[in-house]
Amino acid sequence: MAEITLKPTPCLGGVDLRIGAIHIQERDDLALICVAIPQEGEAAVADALLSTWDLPMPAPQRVSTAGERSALWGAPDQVLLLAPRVPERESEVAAALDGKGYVTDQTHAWVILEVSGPGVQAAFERLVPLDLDPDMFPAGAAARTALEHMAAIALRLEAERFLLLSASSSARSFLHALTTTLSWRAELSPDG
Amino acid sequence: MRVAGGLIDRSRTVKFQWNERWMTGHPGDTLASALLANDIRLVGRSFKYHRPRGIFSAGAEEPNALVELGKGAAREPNTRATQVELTSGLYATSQNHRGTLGWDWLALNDALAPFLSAGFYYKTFMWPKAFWERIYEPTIRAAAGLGRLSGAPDPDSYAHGFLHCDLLVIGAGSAGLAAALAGGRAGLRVVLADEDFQPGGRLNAEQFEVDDQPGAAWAAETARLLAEMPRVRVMPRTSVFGVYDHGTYGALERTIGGGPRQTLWKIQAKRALLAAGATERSIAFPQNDRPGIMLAGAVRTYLNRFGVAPAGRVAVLTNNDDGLRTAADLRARGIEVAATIDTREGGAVVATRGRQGLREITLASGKRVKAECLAVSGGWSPNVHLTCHHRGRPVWREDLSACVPGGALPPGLSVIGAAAGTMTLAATLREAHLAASTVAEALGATQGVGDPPRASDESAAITAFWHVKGQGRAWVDLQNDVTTKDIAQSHQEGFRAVEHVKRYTTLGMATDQGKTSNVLGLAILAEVAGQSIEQTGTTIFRPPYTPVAIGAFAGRARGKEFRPTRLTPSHHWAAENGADFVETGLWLRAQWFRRPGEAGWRDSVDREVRTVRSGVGICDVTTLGKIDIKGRDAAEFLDRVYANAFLKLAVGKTRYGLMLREDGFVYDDGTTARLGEHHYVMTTTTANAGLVFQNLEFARQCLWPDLDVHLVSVTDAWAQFSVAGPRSRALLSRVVDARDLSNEAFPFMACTECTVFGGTPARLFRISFSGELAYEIAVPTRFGDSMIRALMTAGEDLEVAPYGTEALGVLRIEKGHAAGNEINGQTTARMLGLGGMVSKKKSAIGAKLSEREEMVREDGLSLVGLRPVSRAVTLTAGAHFLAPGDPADMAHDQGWMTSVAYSPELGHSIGLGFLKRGTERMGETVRAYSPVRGEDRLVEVCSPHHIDPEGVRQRG
Amino acid sequence: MRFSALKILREGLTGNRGWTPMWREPEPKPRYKVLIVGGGGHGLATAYYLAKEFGETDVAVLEKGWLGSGNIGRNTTIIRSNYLLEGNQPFYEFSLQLWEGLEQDFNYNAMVSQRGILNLFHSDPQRDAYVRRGNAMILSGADAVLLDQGELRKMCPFLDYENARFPIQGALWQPRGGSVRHDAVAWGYARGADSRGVDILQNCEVTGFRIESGTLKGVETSRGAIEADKVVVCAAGSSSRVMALAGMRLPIESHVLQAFVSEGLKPIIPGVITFGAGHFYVSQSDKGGLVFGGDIDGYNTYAQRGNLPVVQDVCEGGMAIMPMIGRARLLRMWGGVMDMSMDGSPFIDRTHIYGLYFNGGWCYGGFKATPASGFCTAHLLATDKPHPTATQFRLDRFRRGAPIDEKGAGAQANLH
Amino acid sequence: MIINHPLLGPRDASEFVYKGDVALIDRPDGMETSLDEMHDYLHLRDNPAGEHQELWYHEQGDRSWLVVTRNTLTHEITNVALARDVARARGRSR
Ligand SMILES: Cc1cc2nc3c(=O)[nH]c(=O)nc-3n(C[C@H](O)[C@H](O)[C@H](O)COP(=O)(O)OP(=O)(O)OC[C@H]3O[C@@H](n4cnc5c(N)ncnc54)[C@H](O)[C@@H]3O)c2cc1C
Ligand SMILES: NC(=O)c1ccc[n+]([C@@H]2O[C@H](COP(=O)([O-])OP(=O)(O)OC[C@H]3O[C@@H](n4cnc5c(N)ncnc54)[C@H](O)[C@@H]3O)[C@@H](O)[C@H]2O)c1
Ligand SMILES: Cc1cc2nc3c(=O)[nH]c(=O)nc-3n(C[C@H](O)[C@H](O)[C@H](O)COP(=O)(O)O)c2cc1C
Ligand SMILES: [Zn+2]
Repeated sequence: MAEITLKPTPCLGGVDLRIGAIHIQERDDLALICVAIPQEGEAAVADALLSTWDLPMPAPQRVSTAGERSALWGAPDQVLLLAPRVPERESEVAAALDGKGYVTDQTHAWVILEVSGPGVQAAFERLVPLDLDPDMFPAGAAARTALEHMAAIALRLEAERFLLLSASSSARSFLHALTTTLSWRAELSPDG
Repeated sequence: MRVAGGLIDRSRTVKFQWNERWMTGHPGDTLASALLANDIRLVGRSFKYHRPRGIFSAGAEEPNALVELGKGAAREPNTRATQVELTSGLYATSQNHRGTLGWDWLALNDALAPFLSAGFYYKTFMWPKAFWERIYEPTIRAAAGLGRLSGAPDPDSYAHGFLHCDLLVIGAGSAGLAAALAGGRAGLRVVLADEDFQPGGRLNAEQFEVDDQPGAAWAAETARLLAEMPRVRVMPRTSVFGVYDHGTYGALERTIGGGPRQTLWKIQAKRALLAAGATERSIAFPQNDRPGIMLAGAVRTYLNRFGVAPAGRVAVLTNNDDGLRTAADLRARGIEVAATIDTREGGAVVATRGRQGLREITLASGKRVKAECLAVSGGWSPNVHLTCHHRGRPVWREDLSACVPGGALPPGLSVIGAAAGTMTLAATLREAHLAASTVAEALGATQGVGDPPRASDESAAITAFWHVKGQGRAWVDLQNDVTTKDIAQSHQEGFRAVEHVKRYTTLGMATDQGKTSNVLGLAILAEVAGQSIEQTGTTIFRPPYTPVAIGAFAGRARGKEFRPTRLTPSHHWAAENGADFVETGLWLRAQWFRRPGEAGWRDSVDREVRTVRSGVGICDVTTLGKIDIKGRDAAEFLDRVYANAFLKLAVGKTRYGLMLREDGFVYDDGTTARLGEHHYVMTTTTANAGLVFQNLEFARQCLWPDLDVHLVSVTDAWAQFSVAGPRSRALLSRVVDARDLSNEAFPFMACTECTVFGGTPARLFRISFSGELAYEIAVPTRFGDSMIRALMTAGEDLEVAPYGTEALGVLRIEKGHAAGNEINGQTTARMLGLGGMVSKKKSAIGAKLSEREEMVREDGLSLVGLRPVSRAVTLTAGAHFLAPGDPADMAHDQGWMTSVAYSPELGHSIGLGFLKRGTERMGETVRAYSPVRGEDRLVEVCSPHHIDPEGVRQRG
Repeated sequence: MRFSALKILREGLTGNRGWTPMWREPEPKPRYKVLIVGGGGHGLATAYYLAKEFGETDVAVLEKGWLGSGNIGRNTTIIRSNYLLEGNQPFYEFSLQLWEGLEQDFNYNAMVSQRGILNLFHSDPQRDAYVRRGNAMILSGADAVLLDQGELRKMCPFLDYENARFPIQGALWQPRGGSVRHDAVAWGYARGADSRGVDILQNCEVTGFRIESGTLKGVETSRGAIEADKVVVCAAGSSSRVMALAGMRLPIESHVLQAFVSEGLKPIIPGVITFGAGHFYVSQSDKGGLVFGGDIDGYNTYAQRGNLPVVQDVCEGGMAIMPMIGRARLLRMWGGVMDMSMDGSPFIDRTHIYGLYFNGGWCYGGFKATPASGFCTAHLLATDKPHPTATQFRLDRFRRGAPIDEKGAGAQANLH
Repeated sequence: MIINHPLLGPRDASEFVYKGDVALIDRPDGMETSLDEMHDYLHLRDNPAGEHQELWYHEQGDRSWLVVTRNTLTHEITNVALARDVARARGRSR
């Protein structure tokens, strides 16, 4: 069956749309790799991340970034690495860690949307339960939460630019929640 | 009628309909002020006696002027006209009358009032017994109730929102505005919410001055200043309805100009100041409920804020100085004040006339005075409601004749202004300013707060006066028609605790929650009981402060969006290929795939089953929970959470695992595969995926915190397909790259990581739910759609076909595999015939308690197969088993049918079930009795493994 | 005083001056044969049946607040006997039968309204489970009807058949189920017990037990010590607190259940409707309010109040099946403290302390049980044997491995 | 209700799942455990009116189990800790 090769389909077909002043774009170019930190292995993992990619271990609810790679705090014994998607990403990370952490590719468990434009933070008041005040949640902050009964990770790239991650299986419902929120915002405040 | 002045925009006219009549008002009007401007006095009917009623107040406390707003599906019953912002085209009708508003047949109740006193219904309607449901109750119900729901789905949308602030100020009257201003200047994040569309509170209703400006102008100016502060958010039309734990406040915003109809905000506030003002109350005197009898403060509101006089001739009845201001303000506008009756000078009203609108009052002296409006002030009750939402009780203050916040307030909440019992303006402004400054200081704000606004204190002296004794009924609760006599009778019958009085008389239980009547009722009860108001106590306030639409609480979680929908990776392909979908938990799964020419679902399912039994079929099984388990101690961990042994599972092997709850009942089952030295992947049932994960986390963090084991849920990461049937190996050999799939090289229960179709990573398991030679193959989710298409292409000549959940069910029932119908949380391993799997050599979760005496009884239930004695008969699930000849009752119940299917291979209906001593009863005939379905069948007990009992096929 | 239409007529004509107190307000006596701790539904019903059925009138009910202030006064009033398991079903059917004759029995109109209860189902497995349950009901003498979607539509045209996330396929209907005016139940039992000589002592909190070598001698209360031969604790949400005074730990946690009532509406909902794919059940009160509820908040509490997430969850459930209620307004929300047991089923049993009995673990379903619970508790007190319909409500059932777990949720109180 | 997560700060309780008394950490492991011990561990509760230490799982967050000290009469929370630390402090290990 050499003639068949499998092609990946973006969870939301690579959605790219504007609602009012706000832009939603599926980021199907990113990989998400979970690194579990063994008991008493935090220093070793931190070391590996730093020496291989210059990535400091992120503090809780924060993202550390080096070049095109970022590390998100996931749990007390877990870091999530976000990097451009290439097929060998998981093995690259595994090689870098060389057994110091347990590596699991989570790319396909999540859909990633980038949401940007004036008024995003205000629009998110009707969607995201987190306190997104820039003092509390500056660029480089990331947190897991739930919205409209769906698990989500919100990551702030800039003042008005966020990544939202949610489960790939319910990506459509997630997008629906997001677009409704943004259209309300557009109706209530057309200029963002 | 309109008089000069007010905050309405007279340059524009707004047209609206009242009871099908077009009328006009102005922007800035409420429906109530516009009705009064149009000289409408009769607006509604009371609950019990259907007494004619008019507008009584000018705010949230309104008991009488409830209307149906809008028409068709948008009809909104019980809407307080006093809070409805007048908009162009607004459509409102009166409610709760049979016949017209003016001629209501149910007003007959009023004539029967002596027989309808408090609690009369508890003492009658008992004979004849059968009449209650058939006659009495339907009659009572039809008469009761207020407005009508449309019966159609609410056409609007509602949002939920989340706000976080340092300081929440509830109410934007003088107190709230001054507090928000100080907080805003200090640099705090402030939310200022007011349920009115116009900030200012009483300042808009009075002729006071602040900072040498008219109060209303100061309020408007201050609101504008606040709106310009970047960290302050001014929220008009937003009522804070409830105080929940740890600084969470519920607030409802009515949005205008687009977006959702309403937004339900959860406000998380470090501190809150309640500046909710006070509510005026009435005085009980005979026939005090007529249209035209209004609160004195409301009369001022209509006059000063809306430029409306409720009538041309107004009398004033008051027990305090505030009421006297009504007379003064009326006179200032040239309205005739027919009488000013001050109870402190011995004045009283002893009778009134005018059935559909007040015409005349009789004074204590016997003098009759013509008046179309009587403005009554019995004093003001601070709006303490929100301070009681944590079940605190207010305290009585004799000097104010009012309850003020007391006891333990919700943490973080303080009270200012009239809500705190500070009844005069200058004092309120100072108090508010100080309170906000204190908050700012406590939260570490460093900017200055400025000076408090200046004003002078008005006089607010009061001497309690509650009711005028005399002939005729004197109303306390206008909406629910509770009179002073009802309260007395309640006491007489032993209902003496204030909460008993409430429940027996329904005092304060109407849509206004007794905002104007509770304190009056208490005072009357105290008098009847011969005790102080303090001893009498109050009933408890509960959220919401004002009623909130159910739709708003639900937000957008309705219709198809009630819960998220999870789609399998092959969903689109399945939809293109004739699938019907079924909800399994949050997932939508293909139930079967229709093909042209198939008459019904059974045809499709039978075909799919046959395909798996004789060829090869594919089913998307992504929905099963998948958990990657990694770590040095992963094996040890698994051995503790599964009842059967897991320590010795070799790399490349898969094992069926039985998971018990700690109480020894079966929790979940699935397979766990060992993909590497420290790497396992566990599958769970679709339904329990989340719960199992949670329990495993509990075990890992709380029970054995030092085991090195890590869990990652990968359910959504892998698209997993079952490839089942004798030709499955042939198909997969074309799919999997460079791997020998022969029985020797890749035997039953083998597993491996591999690649497919020239390089896509995959996981392959040789496991079987159908009992056939079968595999499950997983690829990363985004490849799932491509994968199903590729599998179908690759297997075309093998006549591969997809199968759905229904065929999956048939296959497993034929094989006697337990699933959700059998593993329902009440099942032991023994019942499933898996008792032997529970290892006695370790103390795995659930092992110990699975040994309890009643769970190991010899005569317990066990899983059996069933087939109809008469093979043509169809079995249905849920039937109970009875021994033939036994009576059909609980005492002779012997179990039940859990699952059924039509077996295309056997050509008849088959079932699984739990039967007492089942395993010993093979070949026996029992009754499968299902009276709710009208069925009674004879079935033969057999092995649950209807097909291939030795399991030869899956190993082949 | 006997209540009747005639009596009302007479009183109405004479200014309603002749009504007398429904119960006395006696001082506690130093000693009673039987003390009942808790003046809620179960305590009062126990007193009533002790006096009426077993001739025992040397009884006092000790209530720490005003009678009926506990869960009897704050529940959503649903009665039904649509249980599945043999430990439960006959008991609840017995209770339903007692409801059916209650008003005539105690001459008080508690408005037992058998307008039916519908349990909606949304999937085939759920239908099968309801068939099994319906059959169990019929086997124990109750009534049950399986409705398909068409039949259900006729009864409830307003349900969301077209657009529901979890399609409404049909319902299990118990026509004899319904609702009752909850407060009136407490009042009716209190009046019936009082008139037979039982002392109802309000504002009388039990603060301790007198136990001598394993035998109960009496109780301490906020109104003084009282001696007794037998004491039964019917303290519902306070069960653990009261039994702790006797040194006992129970398989019970206290949790809050919230309930809600809307503003009054003209009749729109027949009987009781229960959502099968979310947490929501509703009926309409005689006054017109939609009385509804859902799941417990889920954390231990004695606070009689809950939080917003559950309010939202319940309203979501309501909107999911009947989107017409979107514009009905929620008028009041409150909470009651539930005695959640480890299997969701109750206890009516002796304890290891001679003379001390326990009635509790009713979770959110004890209102419907009130008559039978009172009857069976009275039976146990009077005969020292469990009533035939209540033989499995034993405190040792977990030790023996015989939980009565209708939901199959296992030994975690907040999952029932 | 707001739970002040020791690592993540204040979070709404709706992100969490409740389990019950912290004593559920003290599972009697080992083969010599008696049925009665296991029964009591699993079924009996102090169920106090007042301070209660209880287990919450941050399902919509970092999946940590927490031990929350909360008053069951007022809902006041006085302490929140990672359950893993509490478990270790209570002597649990492997
Ligand atoms: C919101 C809600 C909805 C419900 N819905 C339903 C329903 O629809 N159907 C249904 O069947 N059930 C329902 N229930 C459950 C039902 O209300 C209870 O199971 C039942 O009322 C409990 O029995 P009771 O009436 O005796 O309890 P309670 O009325 O709570 O009586 C216990 C009494 O004991 C008193 N007490 C406590 N401690 C002491 C002490 N130390 N000394 C003296 N007295 C003490 C209390 O003050 C209280 O009055 C609901 C409960 C709630 C809270
Ligand atoms: N003499 C008296 O007896 C008397 C009585 C009442 C008020 N007053 C006058 O009013 C001044 C007090 O002003 P104040 O600011 O305290 O009260 P206020 O009545 O002026 O303002 C209260 C505001 O709170 C709003 N509100 C109430 N509950 C709310 C809720 N739950 N959510 C949102 N908004 C809510 C109201 O809509 C109103 O605008 C006094 O100083 C006095 O001048 C006098
Ligand atoms: C079946 C039922 C119907 C109710 N109807 C109303 C009502 O119409 N109006 C109202 O104010 N409260 C109503 N309530 C709520 C009570 O006022 C009260 O909140 C509840 O009994 C709990 O008591 P508590 O709030 O005093 O703690 C109702 C309660 C129940 C149980
Ligand atoms: Zn929601």
